[in-house]
Amino acid sequence: MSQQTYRLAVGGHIDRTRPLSFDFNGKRYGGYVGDTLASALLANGVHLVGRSYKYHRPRGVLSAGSEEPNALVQHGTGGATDPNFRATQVELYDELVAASQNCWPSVSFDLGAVNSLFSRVLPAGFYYKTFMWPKAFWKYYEYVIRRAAGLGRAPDAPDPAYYDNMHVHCEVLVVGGGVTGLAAALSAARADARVILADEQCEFGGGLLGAGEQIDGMSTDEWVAQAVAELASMKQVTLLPRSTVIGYFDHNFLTIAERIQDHLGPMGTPDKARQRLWKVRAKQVVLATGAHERPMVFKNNDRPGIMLASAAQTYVNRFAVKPGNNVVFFTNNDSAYGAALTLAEAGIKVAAVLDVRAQPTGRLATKVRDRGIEILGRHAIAAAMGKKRVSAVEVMMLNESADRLIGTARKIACDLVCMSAGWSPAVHLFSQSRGKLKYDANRSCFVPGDSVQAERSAGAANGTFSLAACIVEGHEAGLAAATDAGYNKNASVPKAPVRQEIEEAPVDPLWLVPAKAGEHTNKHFVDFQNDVTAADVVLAAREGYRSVEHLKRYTTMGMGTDQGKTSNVNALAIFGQVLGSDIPDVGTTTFRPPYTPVTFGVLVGRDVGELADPVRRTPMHQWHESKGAKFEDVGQWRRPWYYPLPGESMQDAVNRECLATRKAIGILDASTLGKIDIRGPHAAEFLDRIYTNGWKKLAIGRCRYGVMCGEDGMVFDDGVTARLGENHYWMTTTTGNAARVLAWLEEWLQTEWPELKVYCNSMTEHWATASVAGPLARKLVAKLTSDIDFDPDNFPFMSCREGAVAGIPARVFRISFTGELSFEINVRSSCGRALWNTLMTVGEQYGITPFGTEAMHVLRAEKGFIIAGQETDGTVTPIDLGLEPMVSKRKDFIGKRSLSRPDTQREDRKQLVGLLPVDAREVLPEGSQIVEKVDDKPPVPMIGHVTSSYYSAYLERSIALALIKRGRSRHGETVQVPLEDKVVPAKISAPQFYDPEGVRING
Amino acid sequence: MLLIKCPWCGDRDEHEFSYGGEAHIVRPRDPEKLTDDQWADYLFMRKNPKGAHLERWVHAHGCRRWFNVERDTVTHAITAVYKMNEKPPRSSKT
Amino acid sequence: MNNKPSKYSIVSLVRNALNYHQNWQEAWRSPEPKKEYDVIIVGAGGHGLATAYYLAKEHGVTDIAVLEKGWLGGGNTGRNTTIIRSNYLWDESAAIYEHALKLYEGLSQELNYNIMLSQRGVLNLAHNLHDLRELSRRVNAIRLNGVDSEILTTEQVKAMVPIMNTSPHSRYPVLGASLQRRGGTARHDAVAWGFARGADARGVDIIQNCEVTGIKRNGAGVEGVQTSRGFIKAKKIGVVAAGHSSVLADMVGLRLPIESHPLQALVSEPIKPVLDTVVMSAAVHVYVSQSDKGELVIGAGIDSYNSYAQRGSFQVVQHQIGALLELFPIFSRLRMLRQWGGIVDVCPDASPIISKTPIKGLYFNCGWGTGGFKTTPGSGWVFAHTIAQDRPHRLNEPYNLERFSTAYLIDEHGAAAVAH
Amino acid sequence: MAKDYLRQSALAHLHLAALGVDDPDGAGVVLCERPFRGQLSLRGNSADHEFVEGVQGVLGVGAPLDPNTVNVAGNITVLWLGPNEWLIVTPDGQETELVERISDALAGQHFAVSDVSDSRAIIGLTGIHARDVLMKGCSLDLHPRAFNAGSCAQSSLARCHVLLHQINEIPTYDIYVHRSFSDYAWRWLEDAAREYGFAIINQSAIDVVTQRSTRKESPVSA
Ligand SMILES: Cc1cc2nc3c(=O)[nH]c(=O)nc-3n(C[C@H](O)[C@H](O)[C@H](O)COP(=O)(O)OP(=O)(O)OC[C@H]3O[C@@H](n4cnc5c(N)ncnc54)[C@H](O)[C@@H]3O)c2cc1C
Ligand SMILES: NC(=O)c1ccc[n+]([C@@H]2O[C@H](COP(=O)([O-])OP(=O)(O)OC[C@H]3O[C@@H](n4cnc5c(N)ncnc54)[C@H](O)[C@@H]3O)[C@@H](O)[C@H]2O)c1
Ligand SMILES: Cc1cc2nc3c(=O)[nH]c(=O)nc-3n(C[C@H](O)[C@H](O)[C@H](O)COP(=O)(O)O)c2cc1C
Ligand SMILES: [Zn+2]
Repeated sequence: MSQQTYRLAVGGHIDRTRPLSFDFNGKRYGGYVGDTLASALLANGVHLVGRSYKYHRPRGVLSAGSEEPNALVQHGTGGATDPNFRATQVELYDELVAASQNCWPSVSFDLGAVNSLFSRVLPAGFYYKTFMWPKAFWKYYEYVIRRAAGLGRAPDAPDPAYYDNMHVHCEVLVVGGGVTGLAAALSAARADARVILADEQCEFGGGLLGAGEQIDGMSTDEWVAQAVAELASMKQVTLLPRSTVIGYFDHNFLTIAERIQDHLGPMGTPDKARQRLWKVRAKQVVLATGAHERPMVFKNNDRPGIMLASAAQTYVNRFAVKPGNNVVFFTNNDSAYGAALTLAEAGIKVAAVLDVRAQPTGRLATKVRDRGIEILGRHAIAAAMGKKRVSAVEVMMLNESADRLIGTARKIACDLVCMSAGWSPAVHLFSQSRGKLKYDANRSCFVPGDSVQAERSAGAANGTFSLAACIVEGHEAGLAAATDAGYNKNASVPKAPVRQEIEEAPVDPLWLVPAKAGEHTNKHFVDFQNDVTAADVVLAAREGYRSVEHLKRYTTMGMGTDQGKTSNVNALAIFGQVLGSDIPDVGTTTFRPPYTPVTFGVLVGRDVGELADPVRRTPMHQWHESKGAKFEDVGQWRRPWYYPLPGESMQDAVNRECLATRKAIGILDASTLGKIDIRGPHAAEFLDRIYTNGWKKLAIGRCRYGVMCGEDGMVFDDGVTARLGENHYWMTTTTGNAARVLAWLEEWLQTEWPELKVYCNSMTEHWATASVAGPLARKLVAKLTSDIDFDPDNFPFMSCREGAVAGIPARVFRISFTGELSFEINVRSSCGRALWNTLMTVGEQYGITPFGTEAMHVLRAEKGFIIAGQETDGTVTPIDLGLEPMVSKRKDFIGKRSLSRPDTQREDRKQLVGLLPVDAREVLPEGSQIVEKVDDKPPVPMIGHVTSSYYSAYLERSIALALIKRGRSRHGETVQVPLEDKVVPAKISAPQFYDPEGVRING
Repeated sequence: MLLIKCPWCGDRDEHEFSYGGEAHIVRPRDPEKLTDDQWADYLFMRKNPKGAHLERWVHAHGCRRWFNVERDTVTHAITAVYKMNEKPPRSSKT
Repeated sequence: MNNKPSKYSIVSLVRNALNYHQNWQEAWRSPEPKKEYDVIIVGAGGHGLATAYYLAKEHGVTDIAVLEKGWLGGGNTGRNTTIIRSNYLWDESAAIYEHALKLYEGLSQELNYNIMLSQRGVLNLAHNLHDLRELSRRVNAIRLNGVDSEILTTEQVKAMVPIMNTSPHSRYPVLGASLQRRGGTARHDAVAWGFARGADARGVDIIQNCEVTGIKRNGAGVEGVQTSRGFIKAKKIGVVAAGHSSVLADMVGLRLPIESHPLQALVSEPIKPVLDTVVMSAAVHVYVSQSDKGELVIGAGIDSYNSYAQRGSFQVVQHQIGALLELFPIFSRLRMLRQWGGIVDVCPDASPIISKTPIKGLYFNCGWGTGGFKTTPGSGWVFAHTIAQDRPHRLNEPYNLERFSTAYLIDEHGAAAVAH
Repeated sequence: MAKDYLRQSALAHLHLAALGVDDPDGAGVVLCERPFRGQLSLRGNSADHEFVEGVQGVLGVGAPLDPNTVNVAGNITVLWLGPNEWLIVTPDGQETELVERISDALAGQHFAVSDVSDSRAIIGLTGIHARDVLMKGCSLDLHPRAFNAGSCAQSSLARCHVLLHQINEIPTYDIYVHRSFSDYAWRWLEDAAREYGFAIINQSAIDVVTQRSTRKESPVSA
């Protein structure tokens, strides 16, 4: 195992008593609990971590946080591997395995790097300009391009982890647990508001963790510990470390992705979720998300060993790692001087500090100077040397206006370059909340403008960079948020902490280090991950892509996994320079969720596998299962499709089920049908308006079939409705439409006809329904019933009775969907299974046979009964279906007016017919199209299609229902049905094939 | 996800509700008397404004009541909620 | 005026590389608007730009301005899931979508701009018997209309997309699929940019950051448009404003059967290729393909409410990703990189309006809703014809405004459910 | 009323009785089915005195008029479902008679009362993490500052519609879920409860256990 030669002897937040070992690119290394993969690699002197997307340039660690564009790794193995993990965010655990990605055969020797040789022919958008000839070759070009696509690899097996979701409400959500966020949370919580504090890092403290300053005479570590302890002691506070607020949506709805077990690796507990998504509805939000340091844009600024100044400081202070031995700083603001001091104190040689500003005057700069470190005013790095690790920098003077390098170049050897081009507040969530940014020219950054939602930004996220001011602003924001949420209006903000404020000199932006005379900016990287250079930005502007959004899409700037956190502002500033526009006029691209990428798994939570979507079960479901039924999905219901006996094919089973029903008794679980109880003095009037036919004259105890349309006149649902009392009806609907029909009725009642006194209640779930059909059905039910008179005259077709069936109170309807004598027996759901059992046991002597939806479909098709959604598709009127007699002329009903529009009156509309293949053994596939004659050349005019088609065992032939243009006037004609391999002639007929006179209905 | 104030149940998440489109489209009294164009107007033509929109929602997974909402279609800000039999807020043009 | 652009090719790339790409010309100019044009096209989305291009190319009309309130291609054209196919049910649809696909097949060469048309096949999955029946109805109709389409069994689907969960025990079992092999994707931005460059080269003025705020009428006809950059006269005005169509119609007191809804999409982080076919499931509202850059491009359903916000709500995405993981369990650990939304103009029959209006010289092309990227060239082609000739082409005749009164609707809901 | 042996609860197929314990020692979440209660749907105009008084007369307690509240009198519980809609819960077997008594009392008025006893399964949920389990699938604010013993609400839990009734401050909830969804709801609850350790309790023991427990705030739902 390699030694951690770059580990400092003391300090840091790592736990030296808990050493860990891990594997990177097949090599073993050591680290400690508290390390990230990045800090551990740096501790081992590993700077080359990955390769860039397009040119495969060697890349190292740029940052210490979630803004990292370069150090992306493939983490883990097998089904639990993760592509594109940022090494700077991966917490080290024992036996962690990671590898560089997008390189082959290895990160050190990567063949893809040949692209780099061609980089000059591959500027932004090159692919739009080539690969067009010869035309047929594009697919080969694309094949090659695709092989080069992507960064890491997807897992090749299902995810072993599970995920969780959690809804939560709070008065104040504080995003970011740096000093600002901690202060805000304290103030809000002290006012008794329910507070959630979320931070994406494993510890609270934010920038303070790397800073090493003093607050109120305490070390920053002590200050943080005290704040966290107080928050933890308050029960109205929820602390969420390792939790990234990823999205800020409408009406203060925010999502937080918590990484519960990622840092434990495979050692996590299987009973706990890997990650959890918090769905927060916050009354108020405080955004204390800090700021991102910007890189400098100079030649070869992407070499491993070149990093952000604050990151280097964090590696020293928080991780006790020396990122190098000999460092050159390059800055345009004072914050880098703090880092320089930290590094110097850690024993790292600071070779020089280059400052864009002529005379750095801040107190920190003075301190650095006092240590005898060379500060070079108005200097810049002209280029970095070294390939897989920076080895030196070439330093030159900037002219007065900083648009030219002048003087002679001086070479300074180094193994680390720390850069700081100023800070960009993390305004992502503010922007997602729809807030508009404003540009602050003094601080050279975009800051939040006016709030649109109940939200406020504070601290570095608000462009406030001094520690003392951050604390004050945090407290104020927290208290104001609590107050606005209705909590403790007279609490006060603690007085400003005592801390010697460090005067800072203003930042002087230098967006692009000019190329040396005769050179170009095509190695000046702006977007590291997508290899976008300053030259690409210039090219986009030259070619007319003058909107920042065009710039983004043409160059792919900001479209990588980091979404340009460190690069966007640099890019648009350079773009502005080329176009001669001010930065605020150039504007930013749109900030979109998520703040950092988030697993699909956590978005979905536990709604996977058997919980992906409910499966609705009837009270008899288990019986069907135990009999080996095959099921079909109908909406969320799972209904028995057919019940194969051992050795039976589907067709065998369906034939048997159909014949049994026609000849003896079949039994169907009809519990899924919608049942709606309709009551009130205006119930009949209401039904008159809903259905196409009339309802007022229906006698009590009788049933009627009805069809309902949408206002467009198209059939929407159908079913039988019974009149149970003077003001009491019982409507049935199709299985799939049960909820929609109830909602439809309520909508009309509540919104359009509030004067109608009607109440509708769903009874679907209260009742279980067994439908027994067949010539022997009466025998069976009569046998099980003593208090209903089954005599056909006393219990005629289309009527209903109440009584006890098999000892269970029941509502029995004599209606029929099969054409046979049939009774629908409804009992309370809890008794459904008992009823079914009894019917099966007692029915055995009559040959009772359970049948599924397939047999039901055959039986009703033999009768020409339609199924809404099969014979109809939203373009079919009741008249098309031949139901004209049911369409009232006397009253209005929903959709009536639509039936007299020119197109619904057209003579050649498609109408429902029967279709009999000339070859009686030929079962037409449903969905077949029907033509007059088959031409050899398309398009072939189609006159209709097959809606239902089966083999009818009873009729010993195939039958079908179809919608055919002018069909009703064409009975007897022959049409053609072209199939894949042949054309089947079929004869149009009336859509009733079985018992057209309806005798069988009486048994 | 919107937060909608049901006039009865108070603030609830959008997913408890179903949307019913533009409000105050009154079904014509005597449809048979309308021309095809007038009927098409009732059936299909919608204001679809950019800005304040009067619309209907139903608290489908709650109290099952329909009610009206004034919502800005650009910002999604809800500026009024009123029951079916109540008048729209005066600020909005109907 | 003709702006002869530099020809794009590998040769020109190499030549330009020698001088560090200093000599490339603008792909399109950014001219100041003139006071008057023969034709004004409102909306520089793909459809508007294609309309201008074909007006110039096919009809010799070159005095055209395309006015765009933002940046060209920034509407739905710049935010769609790029799925292209022509497997629609009704004859009218098959004709126009197939016409568009054919134009697409030669578009890179025609525009001298590589739109990266990738005909890698589009699968539409069936998860229940009802789906299967509808699928076969569609495939049969499509084939009789002369468009390629076939039905695949579950096993064939598995062979084509091995990473799909085709287990019969899945919550959404795959019972079969239809496949259009000529379907696929194209680079959305390139389609807009290629048409813009082509139109510009033929003299069309594309004027960005120019919002139309009013349409001035002149008796029974039009006189011009009020814009954020002043009044511009025009003899004819073609409105191709997608989600904003109602707003434009309102300017002349027209009412449209259009409602604007948010439609979302999202991408994953880029990964090495794992999915070489476009997979769509209308039943569970998932549409997914993998781009040539490596990200998975995933489409969602629309939000139910009207909106001009260009963003949708979180639960829609959540729901759709749930279905995605049921179909592709190995995607669980992949990560969403970015989600966004567009404003789609939804028509009651899920078919477009490409029509004259009661106002002379005013034409509307809208209602493409969730699925108009695939017709960009076809739509521009017929709309150019309609404007130039003041009468529809045979292909767009059925797509008139009157159909809402006559009820001659072209109901593509089945094809569209939310179709891309 | 059918004989008891003819009846089956919604979750009978899960054989919960065989899995149930009397003392769910240490479990953070405790679940049971509460089978067989009378449930009536009542519709009527709450602005109408005659209706309100008629109901009060029969039940001995008024139908709650405040949204999302519950009135309890003796063994009758009335839950608010909507401004003209309530669910009356009675001991098993009393529903038929109660329908008749209400119908008689309100005769002549516009109202609707129906026996819907088997429409909804009832799942009892308690334990110090009970609220956390619900929060995983329900967007209501269930914190004691917003939802208490005596509160009820219709909402969704994961992918099904539920009626929640908080019984006491432990908290204990009755979750009413449509019968056909109850299998899904139960499996979902078990899955959501797994990280807290859960036990299935015998339905006879749940009231004893909940009375014994002292009130403890769980960490997440604070
Ligand atoms: C998320 C999503 C996924 C989609 N997926 C697919 C898919 O996979 N396949 C498919 O075929 N289709 C898809 N679509 C639909 C497709 O994107 C659109 O139908 C198509 O792009 C519309 O093109 P367009 O040119 O008409 O509209 P747009 O590109 O929206 O152009 C309209 C332009 O008009 C401008 N405009 C509006 N008002 C004014 C005004 N007053 N003045 C000046 N300019 C104005 C707008 O700024 C805009 O640029 C998808 C859509 C979305 C949102
Ligand atoms: N001298 C300078 O120019 C300068 C510049 C910047 C910051 N600073 C210093 O940094 C500190 C700023 O304090 P602060 O608290 O405002 O910021 P901070 O950077 O200390 O804390 C912000 C925290 O927010 C977290 N965060 C960001 N986005 C998040 C998200 N979406 N979800 C969850 N967590 C997220 C980060 O992990 C971080 O911990 C002060 O000490 C200040 O002096 C100085
Ligand atoms: C097909 C397609 C692929 C995309 N790929 C990426 C991508 O790789 N990275 C990225 O950041 N955005 C990607 N986007 C999203 C765009 O960044 C952007 O969100 C989208 O064009 C909408 O614009 P807006 O977010 O600026 O409103 C893609 C968009 C589309 C349509
Ligand atoms: Zn409500």
